[in-house]
Amino acid sequence: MENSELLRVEHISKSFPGVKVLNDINIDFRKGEVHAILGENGAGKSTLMNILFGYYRAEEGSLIWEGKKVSLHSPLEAQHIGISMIHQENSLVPYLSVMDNIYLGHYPKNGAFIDKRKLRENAVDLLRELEVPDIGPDTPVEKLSVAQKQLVEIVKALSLKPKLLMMDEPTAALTAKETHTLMNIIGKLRREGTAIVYVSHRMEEVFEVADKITVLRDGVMIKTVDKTDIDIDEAVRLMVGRDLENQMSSMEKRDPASISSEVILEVRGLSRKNKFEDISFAARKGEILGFGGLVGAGRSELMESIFGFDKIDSGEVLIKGRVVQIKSPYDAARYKLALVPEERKVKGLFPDLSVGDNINIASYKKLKKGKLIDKKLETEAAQRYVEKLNIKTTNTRKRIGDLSGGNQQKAVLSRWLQTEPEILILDEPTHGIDVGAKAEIYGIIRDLADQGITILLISSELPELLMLSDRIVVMSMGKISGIVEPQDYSEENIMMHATGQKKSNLSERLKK
Amino acid sequence: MWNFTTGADAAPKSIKKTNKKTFNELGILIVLAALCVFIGLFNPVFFTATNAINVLRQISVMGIIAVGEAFVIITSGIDLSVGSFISLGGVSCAALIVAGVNPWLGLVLALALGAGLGFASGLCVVKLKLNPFITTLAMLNIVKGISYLISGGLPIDFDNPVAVLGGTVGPIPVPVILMFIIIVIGHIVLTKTEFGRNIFAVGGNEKAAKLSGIRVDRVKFAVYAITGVLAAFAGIITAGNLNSADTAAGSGMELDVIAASVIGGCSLSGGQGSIVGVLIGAGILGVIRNGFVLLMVSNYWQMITIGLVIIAACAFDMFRRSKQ
Amino acid sequence: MWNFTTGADAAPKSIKKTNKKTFNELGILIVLAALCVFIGLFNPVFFTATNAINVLRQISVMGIIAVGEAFVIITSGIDLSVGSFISLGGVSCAALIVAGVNPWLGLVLALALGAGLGFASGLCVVKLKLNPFITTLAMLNIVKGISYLISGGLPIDFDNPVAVLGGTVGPIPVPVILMFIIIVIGHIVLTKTEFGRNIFAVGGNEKAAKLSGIRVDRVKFAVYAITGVLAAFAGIITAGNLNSADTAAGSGMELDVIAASVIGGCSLSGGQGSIVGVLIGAGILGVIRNGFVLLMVSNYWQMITIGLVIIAACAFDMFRRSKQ
Amino acid sequence: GCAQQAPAASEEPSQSAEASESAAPEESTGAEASAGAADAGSYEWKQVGEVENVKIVEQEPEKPLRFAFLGFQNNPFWNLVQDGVAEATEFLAGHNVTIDNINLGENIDATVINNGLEAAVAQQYDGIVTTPFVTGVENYIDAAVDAGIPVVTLYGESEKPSKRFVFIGQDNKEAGQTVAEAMDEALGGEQGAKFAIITASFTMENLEIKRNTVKDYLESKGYVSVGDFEANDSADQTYTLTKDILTANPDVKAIYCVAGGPYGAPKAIADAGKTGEVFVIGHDETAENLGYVRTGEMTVIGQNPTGVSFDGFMYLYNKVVAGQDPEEAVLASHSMIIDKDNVNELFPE
Ligand SMILES: Nc1ncnc2c1ncn2[C@@H]1O[C@H](COP(=O)(O)OP(=O)(O)OP(=O)(O)O)[C@@H](O)[C@H]1O
Ligand SMILES: Nc1ncnc2c1ncn2[C@@H]1O[C@H](COP(=O)(O)OP(=O)(O)OP(=O)(O)O)[C@@H](O)[C@H]1O
Ligand SMILES: [Mg+2]
Ligand SMILES: [Mg+2]
Repeated sequence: MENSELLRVEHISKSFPGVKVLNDINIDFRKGEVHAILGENGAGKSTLMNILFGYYRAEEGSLIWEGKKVSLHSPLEAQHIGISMIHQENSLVPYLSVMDNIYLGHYPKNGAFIDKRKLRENAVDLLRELEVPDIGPDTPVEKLSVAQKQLVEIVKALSLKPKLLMMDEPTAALTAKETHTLMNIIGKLRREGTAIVYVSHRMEEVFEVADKITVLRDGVMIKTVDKTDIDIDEAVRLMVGRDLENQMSSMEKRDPASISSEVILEVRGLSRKNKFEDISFAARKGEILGFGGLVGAGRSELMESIFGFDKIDSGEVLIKGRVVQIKSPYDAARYKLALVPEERKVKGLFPDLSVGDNINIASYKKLKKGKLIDKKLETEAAQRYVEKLNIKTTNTRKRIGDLSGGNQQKAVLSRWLQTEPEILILDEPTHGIDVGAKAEIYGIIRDLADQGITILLISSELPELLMLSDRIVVMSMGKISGIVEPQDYSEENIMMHATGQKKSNLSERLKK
Repeated sequence: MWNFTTGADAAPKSIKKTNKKTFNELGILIVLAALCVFIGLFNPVFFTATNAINVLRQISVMGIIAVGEAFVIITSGIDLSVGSFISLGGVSCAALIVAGVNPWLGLVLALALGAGLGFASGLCVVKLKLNPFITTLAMLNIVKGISYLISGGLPIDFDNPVAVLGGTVGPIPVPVILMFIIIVIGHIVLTKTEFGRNIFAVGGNEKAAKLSGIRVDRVKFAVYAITGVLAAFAGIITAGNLNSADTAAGSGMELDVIAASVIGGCSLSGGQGSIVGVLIGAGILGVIRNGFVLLMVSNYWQMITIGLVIIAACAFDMFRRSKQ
Repeated sequence: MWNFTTGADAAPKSIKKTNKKTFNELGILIVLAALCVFIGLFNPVFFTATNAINVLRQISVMGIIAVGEAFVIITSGIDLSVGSFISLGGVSCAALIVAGVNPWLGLVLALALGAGLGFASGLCVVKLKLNPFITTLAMLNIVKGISYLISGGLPIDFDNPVAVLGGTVGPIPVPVILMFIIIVIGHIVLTKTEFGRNIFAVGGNEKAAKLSGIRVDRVKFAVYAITGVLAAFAGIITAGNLNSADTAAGSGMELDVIAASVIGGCSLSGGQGSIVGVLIGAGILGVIRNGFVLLMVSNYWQMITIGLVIIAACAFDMFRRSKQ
Repeated sequence: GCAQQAPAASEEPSQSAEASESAAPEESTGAEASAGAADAGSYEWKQVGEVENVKIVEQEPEKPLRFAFLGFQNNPFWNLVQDGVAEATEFLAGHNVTIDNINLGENIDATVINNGLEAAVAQQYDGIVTTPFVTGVENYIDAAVDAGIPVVTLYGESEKPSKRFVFIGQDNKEAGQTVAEAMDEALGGEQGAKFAIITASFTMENLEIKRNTVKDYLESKGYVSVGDFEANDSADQTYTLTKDILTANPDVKAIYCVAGGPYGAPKAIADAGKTGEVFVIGHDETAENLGYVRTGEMTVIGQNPTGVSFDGFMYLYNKVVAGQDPEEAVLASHSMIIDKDNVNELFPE
């Protein structure tokens, strides 16, 4: 493994109007090395990478690429010298096909024209390399699930065969299987001498893959260390600037008996063509019902259908024992349902509205005096969540599009928490959220359940699912493949169901 | 347990910023002021009360409709049909009154017609999922055709009590008073009511709005219907002003109204805009037009100037915002 | 190891979809065919070769410009100024030739002027970050003013070799031939070249396009400049056809061109559209207009009908797509 | 359909005198408006339905004939035009002629007219009457004539030659001159007195000739123009512009509206409390305008659009049935001033 320097970042600083986001950053990126950058939401990780990618320009500092000073004015220039990036926010073109997206900006050409055959062949090869042959090269990207889009992003970044590959939370939307594949690919790239910058809020992952770790806090570089010289607790301490008791592990399983037996939500034989089939389950008052499954298992589609955002072909939904017709999210809200959608940017965020409006938009009924919205109530409500979830923003009037990804997610989550629902559906609620805030959110979820709110929790992060759920429904290919009780909890067990293997198989294996 | 420093000191800051918000329209206000000074320098008549009243009266129709148009634009729609609704409002009200209907009932019926046809645009946009541009372009033709069918192309006498809406109270034209009332109501609706927030939400991200429990369909129906009513109302005012309802009235007004909204800061991609801005936008257009007459700008240069001023106003505003 | 059934059958599905893609324009093609049959039933003259050629000639200007407009719309822009570029193209070319410039050089210079002013729109959109709607609305006025300055408002004689572009080859009008050539080139550029793909990318997700290393600015400059050139060219063809360059030529054409593009499946929010669709869209408008004259539809009903047909065409297309 | 078989106007211009009590040609043509009325080939002011200027030949067509009228509809002027077409349709129905009244819409544009001409040729009409106004239609008129279809043009056409066999319409220079003289009288010869012109659009050749004729004449007399403005045929815009003009130039003495909706001007003058202080002259005897004429707030220059369209068809009938051409290929529909003094005789309420 040659460990020569590829890119040196010297004294980089960057401000956005009103905020200094990066302050005097100095890092070396070396060939064949995986360099993880850790930091809380809003610490400046994405900003730093965007500077290295030529998308933003730093006010101060310089970049030394293979010993020569370079200045990058655009992503195009970065790509020319061999830098490629997997973006935190999905940055694909929805109406274009998968292969077009992969080769956008660097099409294989045949004279003046695009070489369509080569384009398809190359795309298929790359998809196969990433073990995602199920994504058709001609499919328009808008038809893919979030996880599939994330995979396409990865393939796209790889297609450039970069010398420096930056990954901004590449696994946030991925389940264990795809994450594992990605780890293998990173291993291969490292052996081939590619330098990798890796950002993730999943600590275990970071500690599995990284060689070096740099910690950022509020735009300031705290430390760069070899992975072997640091452990998770220490890293988290550096990130948040103080000791943080590990709330996750300390969170105790609830006693199943303590949960009421009153069924609040029941679903009977729900089907939607090509999405899910014959889904039946019941959730009790105050229960946290987890939903596990692989990418494309149909969990999101199921929840959105229950919520009235999509149609249901057959089956019925009962709330407190009564059959209800939920034709739109408005109806759902009247039955005190709330859904935090998985694709923040597409289905959750109002990018041009303020942080406050984003938090309050579903709750204005509560923030009125007479017919008019009360400014004070409104500001207070938003402020409460900004503080509660530690949303990093200068004020609640700030345009939410200017917040970091994790902070946006927190605001979107706040919106639905504020509606005080009786049934709360959470679809990947901690997508992109840092460790500290995650613990806080886990606490909130548990609190809500303790208050008697029924929670349906979709998560692709198995530890999260196992820790929070009172029971776990596992879906596979649009069907329920099993409901796992706490006594059977294990990552392996969930995965067995998720891949559609029979219970009998599983028990046989367990016997062995 | 947790120490939320960021959150804690965010509170006072946010209040400061909130107060700043009123100056969002500062950029175009500066443009408007600059235009006024420029024209006034060359022709002091500009600053006379009579002329100021003239300008206000001239923008009153534009200003009234622009409130509805702003609503539509903020939901990320567009209404190209308002010009023909002006014609329809005047002509249908006049025809009803000539046919012996009580004038005020005629007014109400004409407004209802405007609302209904506006609603029809909304229906196409919502139910048929058609693009608002093409829907309202089609509606422009349909409504114009209806006006012609009603009037037979001839102006209809508008000498009735309703004509008072186009008259004056002392030196102040009634249309100006009506414009200010509508602007104030529009501003309150947009900034202080749930409906107003929903308008922004629908334009900001329709899917997210729907998932947040907002009845997106109703919001859209409402904004097109409101625009229909306001445009029909503006048409009745125009007819009252001339004592005659002209089928040709209002033609081309849609572009002025949209330009006023956009100069005033409404984003055509939705989710952004303000009624105060729209009023200033209408003011800029009104002052330019008035200025041409006052300064006797040669007709060819008029067009070039108006184009350049529109670009300059928007560019200046953009520049100022980016410096914020 | 893992069994991805959902994914597995997604692949063949997607491949099927691709093959179907050529029929994306089927919906509006059906509308066009239905219109033709309807008109032909009531007046068999519609199906004569003469009339067919007439219709083609009538849509040729619209069709030529719509290629550029489609490019602009697919980048999620809009160009409202094409009408005035038509006037500018004819008038500037005519004025140069009258002033003694070699006719073909005059043609080239007029096209260059169109390119330059189109580029100026692009500049405002890209560098000043202005909204394309308002930019090109302003440009409409500016360019119209320039045409007036050149012509003094009066038509200029266009009796020169360049007029052959508006003539006929045997029974076939040259503008029709030119339209088909431009349509074919436009189609190839849009579907087979990297530039074409970049147009879709810029309109589909500008940020993603930029991050993919596409020079978004250049793409935008290019589409506005291309539209400027095509509109100026169409103006020269018109002048050639009429043997006279009229400053009023092309006024209002922008709405037709945009309507043709949208009926033809270009999404005004960008990222979607095709040149074949645009041609069919232009065909629908041309056939309706021709039909009015053949069927002697009363003027009032004309407006209503044209509105309804536009809505019906779009709705039918929408419906068919949603069934896919 | 009470049109009589009167001799051609050009032969006996005063023929109509006894035919109508309301239209008093002697008095009306007594104004300076009809200064050129005595010229051969000139075209008299007549009320359609009572008298027409041209006699149709005493010959019936061999087969049923189809004529097409290609007109527009963008302001009340066209309703006067349509009255004449309707009269002609009714009248010629008795001579085995059907008239197809094709409306080209609102946008008076060479391309639109050409498209209409092409369609009419494709349908093999026996004759076409159209209202070109703009230039650029000549090739298409020629194509129609070459296809064996005679064409009549009305109201306005460009100065470029075409193969139409007759044009009937206002002589723009003469109309302008008439207006200019009326304004001159109103301005009273006072040096430096101010006037303004509001036109529909600076691109309409026929309007531009009128505007320039008036402007040149008045300026040559020492009056001062305070500007030329476009009102797009809109009464509302005319109103607004008039108010601005009055504010900017309180001493303006006369306004000429070369546009549709001129009645916006007297209304604005009234609202500014200046009735009687400003002379307004505009085109066409529409009902709205006549209302202001009756109260003396406005003067109108008329060109008898109804009579012109009626007679267009008579000339076409003669041409198609008997191959008879009018004496002159250009017939002027003389302009005449309608003011408070003669309006009630010409147009009784
Ligand atoms: N375009 C922008 N305008 C203004 N401020 C911005 C903009 N982009 C980012 N910021 C601010 O910069 C800071 C750093 O953001 P960045 O996206 O780099 O954080 P991050 O470390 O990637 O966080 P996360 O883990 O949530 O993705 C945040 O406070 C954010 O609000
Ligand atoms: N807009 C869409 N159009 C067509 N197919 C879609 C669309 N969105 C999702 N799908 C498909 O529906 C299936 C179910 O997706 P869904 O998002 O519900 O799965 P999931 O279990 O939530 O998995 P994930 O972890 O990827 O979110 C997937 O195969 C996906 O490709
Ligand atoms: Mg980030
Ligand atoms: Mg999902």
